[in-house]
Amino acid sequence: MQFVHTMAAAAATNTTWTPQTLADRAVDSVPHSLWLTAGYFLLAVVGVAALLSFLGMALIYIERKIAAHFQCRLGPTRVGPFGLLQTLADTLKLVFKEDFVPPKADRSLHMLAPFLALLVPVVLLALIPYSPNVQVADLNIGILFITAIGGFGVMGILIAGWSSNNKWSMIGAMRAGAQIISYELSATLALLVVVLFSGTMSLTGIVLSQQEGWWIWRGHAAGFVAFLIYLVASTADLNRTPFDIPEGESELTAGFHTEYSGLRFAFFFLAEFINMFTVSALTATLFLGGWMPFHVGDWTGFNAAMDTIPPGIWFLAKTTAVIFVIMWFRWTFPRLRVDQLMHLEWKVLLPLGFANLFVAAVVVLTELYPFPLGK
Amino acid sequence: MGVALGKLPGIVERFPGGAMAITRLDAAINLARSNSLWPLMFGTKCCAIEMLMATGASHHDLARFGAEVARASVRQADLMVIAGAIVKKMAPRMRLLYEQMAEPRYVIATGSCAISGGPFMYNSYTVVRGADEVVPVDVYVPGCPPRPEAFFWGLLTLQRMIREGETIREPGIRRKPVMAALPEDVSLHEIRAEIRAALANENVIDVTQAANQKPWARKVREWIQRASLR
Amino acid sequence: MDPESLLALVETEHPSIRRRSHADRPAVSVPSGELLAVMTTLRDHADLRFDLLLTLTAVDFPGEDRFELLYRLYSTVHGLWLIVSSDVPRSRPVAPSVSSLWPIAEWQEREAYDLMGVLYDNHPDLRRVFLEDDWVGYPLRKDYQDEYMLELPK
Amino acid sequence: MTVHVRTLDELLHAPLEADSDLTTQEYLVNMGPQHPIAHGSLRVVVRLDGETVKEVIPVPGYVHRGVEKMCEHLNYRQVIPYTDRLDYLSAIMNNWAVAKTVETAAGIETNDRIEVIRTIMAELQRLQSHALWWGVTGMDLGAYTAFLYGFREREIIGEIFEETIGARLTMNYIQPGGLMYDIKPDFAAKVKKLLPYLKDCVEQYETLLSGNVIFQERLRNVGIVDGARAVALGCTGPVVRASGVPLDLRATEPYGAYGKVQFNVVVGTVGDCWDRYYVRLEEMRESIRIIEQLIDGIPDGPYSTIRYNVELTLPEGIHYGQVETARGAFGVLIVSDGKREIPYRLHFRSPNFNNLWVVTAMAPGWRIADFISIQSSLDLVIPDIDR
Amino acid sequence: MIHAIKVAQEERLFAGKSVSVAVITRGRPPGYLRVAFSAVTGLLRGLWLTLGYLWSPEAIVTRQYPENRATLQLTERFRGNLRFKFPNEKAQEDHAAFIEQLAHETQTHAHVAADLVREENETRWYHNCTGCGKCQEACPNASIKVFTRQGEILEDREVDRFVWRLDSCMFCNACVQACPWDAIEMTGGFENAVYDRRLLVYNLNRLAGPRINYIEEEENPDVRKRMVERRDRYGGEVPLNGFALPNLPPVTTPMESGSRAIDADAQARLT
Repeated sequence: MQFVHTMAAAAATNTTWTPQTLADRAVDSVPHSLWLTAGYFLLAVVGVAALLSFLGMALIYIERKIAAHFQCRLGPTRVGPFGLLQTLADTLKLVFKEDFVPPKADRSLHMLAPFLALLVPVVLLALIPYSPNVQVADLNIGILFITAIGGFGVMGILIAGWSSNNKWSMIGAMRAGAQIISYELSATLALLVVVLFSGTMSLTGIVLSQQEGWWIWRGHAAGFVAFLIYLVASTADLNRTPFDIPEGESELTAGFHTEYSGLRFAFFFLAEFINMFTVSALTATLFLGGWMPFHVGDWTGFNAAMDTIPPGIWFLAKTTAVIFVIMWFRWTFPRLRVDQLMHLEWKVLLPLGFANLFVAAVVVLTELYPFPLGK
Repeated sequence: MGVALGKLPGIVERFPGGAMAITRLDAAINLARSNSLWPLMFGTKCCAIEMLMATGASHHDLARFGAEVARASVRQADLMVIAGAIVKKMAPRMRLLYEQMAEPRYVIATGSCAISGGPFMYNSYTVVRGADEVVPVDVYVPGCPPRPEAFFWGLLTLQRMIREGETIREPGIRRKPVMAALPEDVSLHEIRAEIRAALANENVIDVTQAANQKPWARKVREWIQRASLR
Repeated sequence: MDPESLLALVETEHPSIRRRSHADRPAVSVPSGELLAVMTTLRDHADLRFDLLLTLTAVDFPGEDRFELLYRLYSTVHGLWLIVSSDVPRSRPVAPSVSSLWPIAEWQEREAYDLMGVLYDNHPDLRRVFLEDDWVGYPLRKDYQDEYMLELPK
Repeated sequence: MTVHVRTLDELLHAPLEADSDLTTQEYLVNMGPQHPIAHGSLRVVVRLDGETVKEVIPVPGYVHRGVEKMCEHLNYRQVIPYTDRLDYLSAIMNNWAVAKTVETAAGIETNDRIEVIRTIMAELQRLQSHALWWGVTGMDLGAYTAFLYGFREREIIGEIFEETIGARLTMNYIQPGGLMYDIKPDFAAKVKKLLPYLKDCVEQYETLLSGNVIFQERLRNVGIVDGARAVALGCTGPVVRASGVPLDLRATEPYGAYGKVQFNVVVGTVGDCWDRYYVRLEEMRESIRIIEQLIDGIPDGPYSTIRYNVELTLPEGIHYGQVETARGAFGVLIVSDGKREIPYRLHFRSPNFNNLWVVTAMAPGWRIADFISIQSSLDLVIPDIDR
Repeated sequence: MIHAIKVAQEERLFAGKSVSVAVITRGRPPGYLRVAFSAVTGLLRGLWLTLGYLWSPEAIVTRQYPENRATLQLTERFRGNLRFKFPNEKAQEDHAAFIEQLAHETQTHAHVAADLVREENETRWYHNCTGCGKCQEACPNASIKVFTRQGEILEDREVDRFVWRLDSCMFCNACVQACPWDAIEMTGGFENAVYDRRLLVYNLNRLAGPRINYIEEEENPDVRKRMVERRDRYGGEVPLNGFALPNLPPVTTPMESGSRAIDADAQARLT
């Protein structure tokens, strides 16, 4: 963890660094002993794994409770106080459950796919500025990195569907491929709007550029529309209702993970929720000011009060709000059909995204931006 | 069994205190398993409405037990709730579903049809008289159909069995308690010691073996073989 | 149209039919050779227009060596009811299919074939509907034997 | 003359069409017998080209229990509990069909009280069934919350059944010549309290699903079948009414207390999934209207006109009675030999068996997802198909 | 609503009758902007509805079963369990004070004392059944089997064992309706889950003997005692005793003490 902290500190002080300096600093900051390095590495891995599973379990618990209250019921109550240990029990059970590979499946790919699916959201977690000083890596090409790596996420699903040797999995994987690749476009267009506004691709840079006000409203209509587009497109990227056609239960039993059991299925489950956190965190960072507190123009007293809340809390609150909205969608809307999904992307969101980008460009060119909030 | 569990007891028990650790681990695993029973969406008849849908609905809320994660995929389910009559045409398919489930897997037979053929026990040319002719059943929940509460009671009964049942030393060997609960209005004298003695021998089951002894197991093998030859 | 004039109308169209007693609605008995012709008339005649085939089933009379096919027709145009029955010999239970007139008959006939063993000629897809293809026997026949089946103790 | 009998294997192993220009091939998938859309255990073999449905082969029989054979060994009272287990969501109405047939055949009189209570119970059950169907449709289309709202109302109506009948699903309530129990004194008050709540619920259903653009797009103009074809395919109930045919036995051949009340037969105009959906929603409103008209004036009288242990023997001949259940015309055909108190042959005309086959006409050309909408818009109860 | 839905009432001639119908028609598809607007508002209204439920805890309708066991009240007509009516039972139950005293005197726990009292007081189990077998006739699937015996005092046959198969009962209430003596009833008990399905077949009666009024007419306590005989829940001709009911495997080690000998005759009667 010390490693992580040093990296974060480095990130905070020096925002223009290359992979070379990254490596130098990494080497400088740890003791020059192979065993100790290995020890720290192991510690970091265990720490990150623990953190991730905690994050996943917490999100799953929240989802179950929120869903229950949407539906006039209670949700888990019997394992631990308020059912808090429910997801822990689920995890433990899944870990010790039989790990099954279908006889005619492509064994190695079948076993690899869940890890690939989990990899992408975890890598993206490294880019997110959680607080002024807490960020694993602030790349100056952050947005580019996100779009590049984010597009890779579909590989895990495709491989899972293909290697399972099951028709439902295959259909699900194909649907997921088509869907995620399509919606990546809209998501990217929405990101570009923010890049235009802030003039940087570094995520910390983007957060800092929102000091005067968050892009969701400071970017005129363009910022708000980009936020909506990004919300919809990222929900689609997550394969969550109303865009959960890759695993639509009533159609494809369980879609691409039909043949997965035990730990590997748990990885898909975890990946979905970590992905949700990542996407929500990105949304908060790009449009809702990241760890910036909420300020209203001249209200100095109010602003000072807001400043007392630590930035980490602000970040978590915003992320949670976005997560809630995504969950809210899921527990309200029915699922789209596959061609309607494509229709929505290619005939509605994509033209809207382009138009929006154009508007944003006009806003930036004509220097309608920035205008101070509340005046 | 699960990841890295096959040889774990053998290795750990060599160290001092290993046996104790394994026992503790057993208790933890069994506790987790008993509290995370994800049912398979499998219902054939009226009981499915009560067992799989009404229990999950707001008034009864299966989610309280952590069991609302009904899986459509067999691989991810722990609990097969046999709700409804099993007919000869369905029996091999149900057997196949059972075999596709990942260990440990539990079966609850709910309603008269699934327990004994029930209303269709006599004069019916298709109904299998009891799901236990097809798959090994852990808990029977009688009723026609049982109330959702009765199903919850069955679930608690199953949880009790899981907590006491299996160890990672002998995976697949399951110990069932003799009585789920003392029936109402009945004194201990009536549930005689003999019943306990008589049933105690039979209630230690090797699940895998018991499964293979069922009449439909052979039929399913033949059926799969025939299907795969095509 | 009252039952009497309905029966009279059908009789004038097809003199070979006989009225059938012991039925709760107007009923006629048709020789199986003429079944299709009678049914065509019943469906297409402007005053009849029996367009809904409510039930199609067969009854086994082993003592009399016959299956009685029962068709229950309803006219959604005129609100008329008619029961058509036809006998086929048990030894050679072949009847003409009416699935060309009422598409639903395709499946109702498959059910009758499946459970009673009545064979329908010119049926587009005659195969078992409920039971598996390798099932031996026709369970709704009165003389059906099944070693697995238990008799209800009385 | 030889009759060719086919097998399912023959059908499924027919060569699949391969498109010569592209290297694509059609493939078969099994929806069921264990599949969420099977709603029980119906197997539907679907021939697909990519996502497009080319052909649908329903293969029922996974809960075929041979009830008709069993009924040849049971007396008429004992038949009634078995009708509960056919279309279990319309159990009371199924009971009524048998009771009605036996009453007409044996000449048993009933009184106004019995008929009014039967009608109220049947309409409550129709409401329950439609609420459940609404929820399940929501679930099929991915809106899980709708499922729970539908079930909430089902449970609330079910409480009235539990109190009056003592069962939640398999009622066995309507008996030849009367009812199994009388209603409780506070029955009318409880039902009256329930009706405004149910009206409010229907409005909520409109908000949550009907008004949702995704839901509308999933159903609108999908799986169209016109009235004449629906009748020829033997459809009854909301399925045929959605195609514009006002075939409703409650109106065309009034039984029970339906002759005394004002209600509309709800019909659609297009005959697509949306019409089938909306017809059921409107029917819920009509059912509430029927109950409202009856609940205030339940006449006095005994709840059964014959004793339970009396022997029921029907005269020789064919006896048929049918009622309008939540899914269409449920008929009971009894062939009696006039000698014994058990039927010589008993046949159930099940609405679901006859409604099922319309999918073979509706689904081809649509996507898998539309097949889901189509099948859930038919509201099938599988044990009633198989009997 | 994106396309307007109209429900119009009209009279239509159908099947030779005038039927009042409500026709569902939809308006013409509106323009692109209107569609977009109503699509968004429709989605928002749905979200608002679910949010309303999230914020109102009073909307939660869940009954927490195992937690509410003590307070759970089923309706009196609920058909969950068949049981004998024991007219004296209520009076015996009221002897709580007596039991407490007994427990105090014998230095045991109250439930042991209660068991002792039950063992002693056979009057508690006097029943209404005459063994006429009407219920057995009414049962559609032979879930009830009434074994009768020649009475000690009475010339008529009286109930020996009333075997009920909970594992196949369909709870149709036919037996209760058919009973001319009001001897059985359906109660709301539902906690019957077992690990071994043979435990689901058992005797309902606790005493073999005549109907309650015959016993209570008898003044002599010795004769009274001779008129009845104890019957256990799992004693006698139930499968736990080595019997095979149809499709019910026998226990491999049958009970030996405390139960009647198994005769082939009885087995034949059952199957």
